[in-house]
Amino acid sequence: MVMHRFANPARFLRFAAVALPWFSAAAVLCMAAGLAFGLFVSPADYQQGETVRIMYVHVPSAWMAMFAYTVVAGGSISALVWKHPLGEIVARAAAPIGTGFTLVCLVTGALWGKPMWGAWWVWDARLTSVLVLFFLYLGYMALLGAFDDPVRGGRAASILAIVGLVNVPIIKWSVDWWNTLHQPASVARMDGPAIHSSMLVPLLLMAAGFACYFAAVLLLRVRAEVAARRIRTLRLAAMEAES
Amino acid sequence: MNAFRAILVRDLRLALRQGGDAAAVVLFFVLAASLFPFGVGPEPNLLARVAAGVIWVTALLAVMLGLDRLFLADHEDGSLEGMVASPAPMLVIVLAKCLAQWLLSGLPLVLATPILAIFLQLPAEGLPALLGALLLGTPTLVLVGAIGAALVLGARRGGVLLALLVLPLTVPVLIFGVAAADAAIAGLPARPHLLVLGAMLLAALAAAPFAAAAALRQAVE
Amino acid sequence: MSAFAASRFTGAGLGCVRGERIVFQGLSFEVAGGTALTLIGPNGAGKSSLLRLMAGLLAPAAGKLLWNGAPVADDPDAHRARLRWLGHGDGIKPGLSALENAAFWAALAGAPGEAALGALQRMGLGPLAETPARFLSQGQRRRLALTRLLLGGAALWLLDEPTVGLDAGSVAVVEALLADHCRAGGMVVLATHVPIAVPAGQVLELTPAAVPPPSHSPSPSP
Amino acid sequence: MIDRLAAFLAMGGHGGFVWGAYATAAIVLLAILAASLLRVQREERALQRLAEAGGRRGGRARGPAGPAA
Repeated sequence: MVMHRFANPARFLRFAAVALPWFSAAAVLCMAAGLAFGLFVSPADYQQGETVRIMYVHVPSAWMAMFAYTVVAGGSISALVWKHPLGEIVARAAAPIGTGFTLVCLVTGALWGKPMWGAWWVWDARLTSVLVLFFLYLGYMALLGAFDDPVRGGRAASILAIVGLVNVPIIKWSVDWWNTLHQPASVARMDGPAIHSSMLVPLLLMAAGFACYFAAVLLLRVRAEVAARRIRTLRLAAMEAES
Repeated sequence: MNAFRAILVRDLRLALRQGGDAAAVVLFFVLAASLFPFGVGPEPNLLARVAAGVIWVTALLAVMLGLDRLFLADHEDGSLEGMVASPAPMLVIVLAKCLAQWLLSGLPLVLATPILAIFLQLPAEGLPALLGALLLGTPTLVLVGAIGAALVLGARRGGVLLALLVLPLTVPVLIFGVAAADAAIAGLPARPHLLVLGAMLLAALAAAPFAAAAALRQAVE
Repeated sequence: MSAFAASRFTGAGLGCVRGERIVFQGLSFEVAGGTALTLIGPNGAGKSSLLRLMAGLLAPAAGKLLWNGAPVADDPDAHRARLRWLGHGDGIKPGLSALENAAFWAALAGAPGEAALGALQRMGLGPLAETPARFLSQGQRRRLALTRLLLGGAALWLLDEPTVGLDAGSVAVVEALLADHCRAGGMVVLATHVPIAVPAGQVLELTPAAVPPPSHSPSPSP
Repeated sequence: MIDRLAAFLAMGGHGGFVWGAYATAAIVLLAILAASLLRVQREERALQRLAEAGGRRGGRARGPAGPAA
């Protein structure tokens, strides 16, 4: 068991240096193509008209919000269960990006709801689940920073992320059931019309673009976190050398 | 398991001698729920429609309030590390403390509910289902809350952080708790909802202590 | 005082990390039945960390703890059954009487309820059994905390600065207690700043700078 | 040409919502990207400075703090 196991994960830094440009380029390309298809090529919806184009941002951000949370929980599991030093760093780096996607999803959901139902916020099953996910993200990040010792905060937040992951399906199921209980069938559900093939292309392109963006920014934040940890280790060593 | 009994008896004896904490949780519950008529107006059938929901949300908040002291007192005076280092298994410690907490803050809420049902004009046929739902739901809230209480040990703003962490996890219990009462009021069977609440309680009994034990273990490190 | 089977408690190549600080590494020790190990050293040298590691409160980052040659990690429950931990906090509830406090720790240690009164008398607190703990003096509270050691017949005592804030009389009581325990074949490991007379035993000095600053040669990464 | 552009921007009367949605996504994602880039530069520059400072005082500190990997 190497003592300095988290001192310098050199192998990861080498991988990040190689992968970052590829992810960044892929993100830009996919999003550009997605926007081109979404805004210009694909037709307006016969029912919703142009507002359906909001879907090309709203739906991918919902997917990414969910995916990012699994990355946070996955990192937490590998940190707590397999004691992998990078696990907690990846989880800590992914959380803010996931929160950003959740925020985008909620705001674009409201912007889509207003023209469709005349209300900024609709307690639609999926939107409500994303709202609860947003609170889970805030809880994770609040716990992360609630301790003086960053390692202590990391470990506590990792446990919360795992508990959260176990609860997400239960919450989703309960909210869906609750939604059918209270929602008269007449109101169109959030997913709107069946997705026409010409709409699928921009949707998937934007989703791919968001995913590459997530990977690129994740690598950046992990590099920053590794550097920050090395700084703390160096400062501690220098302090001990003086004493 | 005399360790389980010892922890349970000690916590109950301590709380009943000091008396304050248990009463505070119930008083908050009754007071907070009684504020709603001032907010939404005393009009009976409006209150009747929201009564079950108001009682459930205030019960939820009351349980959260009582929870941040769950491990804190023992953490501060060294008892917690003594217990963790003792032969008593961690799960026994967590379950004993959760049972004591439920007896002190969960059960009194259920006993105080009829008064609020009258205050908030809850239709009479809804009361039995509401009481059943609270009896099944409050222990789940205590078990899930115990994870939060263990996680925030040693954190700066423990109390409010505990609520932020745990409330999102209590949404399913809230949904089915209120649904049970609403179903009974509407003359529909409340049994399926109570069964779901029972299932959630069993799941919490099985899983929550492990998470709380893991959180405690790294809190006493 | 039940005699304890002769046994050895050893630590090999132990490493401890708190937060991101390497507290100590490559540390070994051995305690035989009937002897005591005194840990000394300035604050932050890792005395408490080593004790917590021995008690299983803290997982070692490297190395192994052995009891009679068998790794402790294989059976943590058995290890906790044969040790008593006493940290800085007394773990005493002011709202409970001295006897109720002692009975609580007896139950946790798996000892019969009556053992609590016997332990109180042994520590000279017999007449104070029924008084609520909040009326006890600092020395009496410490002695009440020490009764925990007598319950359940544990071979290994782990004490973190047991005599802090005690008058001479109480220190003598502690020293007598440790002497009896060792004479009966038990083991004591204690961390202390002030000298404590301990029967046969060794001293382990922990120095904070025992750790070279983390080397920057790219160690085999994960 | 201008009226086709105007029609496009109007988005069938829902321009505010559609462009609002895309603007939100752009703002949030760019903000996170910018914050991450700033953080990386700040941390890695500080690490570089600390490593060099460590190297210069190598004499007194036991074991020279070599260049950061």
